[in-house]
Amino acid sequence: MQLVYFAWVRERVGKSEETMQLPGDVETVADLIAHLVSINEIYGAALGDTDKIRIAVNQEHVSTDHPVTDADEIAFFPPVTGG
Amino acid sequence: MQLVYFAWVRERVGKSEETMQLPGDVETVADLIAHLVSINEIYGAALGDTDKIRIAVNQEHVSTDHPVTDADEIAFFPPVTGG
Amino acid sequence: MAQISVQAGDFNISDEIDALKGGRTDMGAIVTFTGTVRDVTGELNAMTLEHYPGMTEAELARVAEEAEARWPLVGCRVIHRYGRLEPGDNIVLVITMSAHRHAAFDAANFLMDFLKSRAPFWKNEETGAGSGWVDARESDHAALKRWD
Amino acid sequence: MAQISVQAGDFNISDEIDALKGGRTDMGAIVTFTGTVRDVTGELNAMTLEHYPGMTEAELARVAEEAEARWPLVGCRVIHRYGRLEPGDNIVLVITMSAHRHAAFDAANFLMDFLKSRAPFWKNEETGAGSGWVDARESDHAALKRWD
Repeated sequence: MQLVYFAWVRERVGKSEETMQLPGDVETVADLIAHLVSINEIYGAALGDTDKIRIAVNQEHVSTDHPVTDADEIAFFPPVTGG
Repeated sequence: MQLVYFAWVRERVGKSEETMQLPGDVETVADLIAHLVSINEIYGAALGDTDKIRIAVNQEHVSTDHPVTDADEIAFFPPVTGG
Repeated sequence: MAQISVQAGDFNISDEIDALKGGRTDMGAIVTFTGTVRDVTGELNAMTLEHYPGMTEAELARVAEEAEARWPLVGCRVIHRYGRLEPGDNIVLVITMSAHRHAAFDAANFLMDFLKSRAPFWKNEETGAGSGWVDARESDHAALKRWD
Repeated sequence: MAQISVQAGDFNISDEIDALKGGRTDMGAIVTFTGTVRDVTGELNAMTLEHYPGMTEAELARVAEEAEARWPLVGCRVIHRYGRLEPGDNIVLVITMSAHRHAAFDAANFLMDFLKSRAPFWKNEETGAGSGWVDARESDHAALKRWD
């Protein structure tokens, strides 16, 4: 799967994108966040407070119960502030 | 008083403005319309159907119970259709 | 203080926005409404707008003053044309500027509703079959009730 | 079918209206919303808009499609800039055209409400004290409920 990050999520993760193998026990966005946060405190600081982040899977807004597959592009970012 | 007419009211009266002495018994716009309609059928055709005309006294919209004086500019016109 | 123009000539929307901004940077929202001569059936040759000189400017200023009292505007501009216009031509321009987008939208919407039923203009349409005065629409009068 | 652009460069509102009209005369109402970089305190040096290439265009197209399904529009245009912008600069332009002015107003208002909470853009402000990400506003989220 392709992970992409924007704004302060990108700054905290320290990269704008990365490719990662989907772990076998990860079925939803919530599972994926829990997995990433368990890896180290960098992901914890970026993604740990799920109220403050928003998620898109394959460039569509989704909630944390959305399923994920290894073919997906999964984006994490703060609430949008354009316009 | 100065009387001014616009759009089809102007066309039916046959002039765009005229000066007239305010009759002594005319106190309101409604009185004035009744007076004009009594003069001849030209005013009758232009002003007789008061539901279809609008009035301004000294360039402000008023209703037919508004007072009139001999110093006033009194305008008769159809409902407006600008914009 | 709103700027009002009643004129025969056309206007350029970008130029009018720039002039109204005047280099200020404290608004975040600019709404414009442009009314154009509409020809739905393809039968309209032209339209002539008659107006009441003096009252027109006064009435537009009153409507704009009311909008400025209701919403926190940093700029307000109204231009209304008169005379002979052809299909697609501009008739009216309203510009509202505010720090808040809903204030700018609401004020422009209000200005148009009131202008439509208060500003002394009358449209006369020319078609191949002759010319005639456009009737006022009940919906324009009903639109005012939203702002009570 | 709405026309969507996500671009670094500026836009000219009059030119965009003319291009969208394309000589048509069957609309009577054109509404534009322009969002500009707002500097209330005089302390803002610049703002940088980050976006999500690909998703941005897709999301703006989805929002515009929804507006076109709800209102009888004859034209719809959305331009959103990204990159570094200075106070007073244009950020976003929405144009809606319709035979009916309330449809044009409502559609533009709707587009801005949804764009504000859906389009993947993030503002980073630079002041003399440093730079920081702009927080989302609860009022922008609340504005969506009007359209349920």
